[in-house]
Amino acid sequence: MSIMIEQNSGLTIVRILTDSVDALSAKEIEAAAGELRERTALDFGKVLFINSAGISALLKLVIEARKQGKKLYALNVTAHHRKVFEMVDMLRYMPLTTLEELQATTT
Amino acid sequence: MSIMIEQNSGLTIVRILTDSVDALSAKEIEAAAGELRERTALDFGKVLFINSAGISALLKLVIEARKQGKKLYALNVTAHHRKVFEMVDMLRYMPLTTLEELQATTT
Amino acid sequence: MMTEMNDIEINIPSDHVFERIVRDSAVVVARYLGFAEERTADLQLAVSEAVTNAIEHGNKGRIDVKVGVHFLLQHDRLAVRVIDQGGNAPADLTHQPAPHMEEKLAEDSPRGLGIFLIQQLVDGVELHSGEGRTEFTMWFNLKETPAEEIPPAAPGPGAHPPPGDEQSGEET
Amino acid sequence: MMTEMNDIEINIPSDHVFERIVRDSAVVVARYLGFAEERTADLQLAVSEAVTNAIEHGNKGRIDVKVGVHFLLQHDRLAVRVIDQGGNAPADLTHQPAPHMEEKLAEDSPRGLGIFLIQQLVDGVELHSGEGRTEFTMWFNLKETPAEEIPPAAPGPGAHPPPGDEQSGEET
Ligand SMILES: Nc1ncnc2c1ncn2[C@@H]1O[C@H](COP(=O)(O)OP(=O)(O)O)[C@@H](O)[C@H]1O
Ligand SMILES: Nc1ncnc2c1ncn2[C@@H]1O[C@H](COP(=O)(O)OP(=O)(O)O)[C@@H](O)[C@H]1O
Repeated sequence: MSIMIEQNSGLTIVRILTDSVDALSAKEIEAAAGELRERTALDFGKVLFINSAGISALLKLVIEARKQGKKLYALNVTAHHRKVFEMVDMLRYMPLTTLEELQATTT
Repeated sequence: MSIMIEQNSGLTIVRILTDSVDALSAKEIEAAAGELRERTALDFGKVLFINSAGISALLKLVIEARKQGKKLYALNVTAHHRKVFEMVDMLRYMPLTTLEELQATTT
Repeated sequence: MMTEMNDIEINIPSDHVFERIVRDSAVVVARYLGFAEERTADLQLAVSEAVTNAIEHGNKGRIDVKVGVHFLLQHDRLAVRVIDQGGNAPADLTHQPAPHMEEKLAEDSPRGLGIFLIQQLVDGVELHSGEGRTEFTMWFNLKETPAEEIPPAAPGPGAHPPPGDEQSGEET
Repeated sequence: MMTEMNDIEINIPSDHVFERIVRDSAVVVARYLGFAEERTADLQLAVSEAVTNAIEHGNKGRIDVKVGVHFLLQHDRLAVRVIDQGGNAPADLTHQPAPHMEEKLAEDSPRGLGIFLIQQLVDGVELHSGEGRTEFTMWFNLKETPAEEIPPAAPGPGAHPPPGDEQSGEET
């Protein structure tokens, strides 16, 4: 199992449990599309590697969130992955935040 | 740096910091031979891999401890490494113990 | 002077599961060369992208067809050559524009970021494709050079372009 | 029926630093085959020992001489073949007795545990050595069989003994 989903009122936390967001884990990550709440935060705390196949899976979540008018955030992103996300302009659609910040603004 | 040495009265703790006790880290592990106290405990808590080149380094510590009439112990050994140590009869010379047990019997 | 005595060669079946072998090997090579953590991560990602393309687009996921990867430790750079049995890579492959994310988000299955990422991460790329074989070579200068100072040099004598390649090499 | 479509081949220079590439690859292969954690660790250790021997005793640490490693995913077993350019392995190599630790402790530099460990960890070994080439093959049955039930079978058709090998294969 590559992800674990925690549902709170209006906030979904998708804990990515695999160390690699890549072609192998893409399907399981895309599956989070069915679990989006008002706001969904992807927790990258355990992730050591992300490649473009993994980014494609993340983009599918971005697309689904947009369709549903919901918001997507990223938690615990390493400096390297932040750089990669910036290269492909991902942070525009999945801004970095912290759990504290999200909880402080719980609706 | 592959090891960190903590000296207490009569007890040396050799923390093995490398994840692999192998040909590459052997020299640094052997260097602990100069730091043996009455009792010396090797802490394998961070060790994920041990091969025979690494065991050779550990045997050099056993030899040195014997020469000096000192005692050697192993801490935080995984089930797999315990099995390997048993295969080569290492535990006779470097018995498993815990820090609590060692401290309870501090001389 | 080139030395190739430290070359590493890996051949894997065309299945994503084995891409990880190459990705992990890149870390060992980077450690050997004294790469910093960030540059190690760059190498790992670039290698992963090239191998993924070789598996998917070159060998079309046929598990019985191998992807070859050579780590060539040259005097002033690391070259990583990824070889597949496709020979169908487009000549302009190494000129990917920056992605238009809004366009990608209009697609069902947004892809097409791999080569762009490689271009951002490596000091040079070179493509030879044709006659049932694609060789995609990336290199990393060992002394880090600001991107604008990299000369548009011809590939060194260690680069061994295959006979009969249809496209000439170039740097990003 | 043998299938070798999933074979993985790795060639590394004879330096201990690159042994790790093989060791890490073994983990990927073990995961692919669904090995449990303990058996994965066994595979990793056996492979590490064989590669270390090929580097040290076969190629004598000459970094410009390669050690070859083939992971052969056969229908009922994983074979790992380690190849060096020595050809000087003793015929009785695969009959190492249990170590006498007291004797080892009388030595300055206690060694000689590698082959013994391999024998404990794998389901079979096979050695071909001569004419400047040693092939040391270990295998792991995919269905775990208690050691005493393993038949002393001849190597399967996938084993490819090289022409002109001087020693015949055998199981532990
Ligand atoms: N090794 C290759 N052989 C053939 N075509 C390739 C190869 N690598 C890349 N391509 C082509 O270049 C395109 C862009 O590749 P890339 O940027 O990695 O995106 P993606 O793989 O997600 O499509 C691919 O869709 C493919 O058509
Ligand atoms: N690939 C090889 N080529 C030549 N000799 C070998 C090879 N592998 C092992 N040997 C011989 O077998 C002996 C025992 O090997 P091993 O049990 O691994 O212990 P060690 O390598 O610590 O000496 C070695 O000392 C060496 O003489």
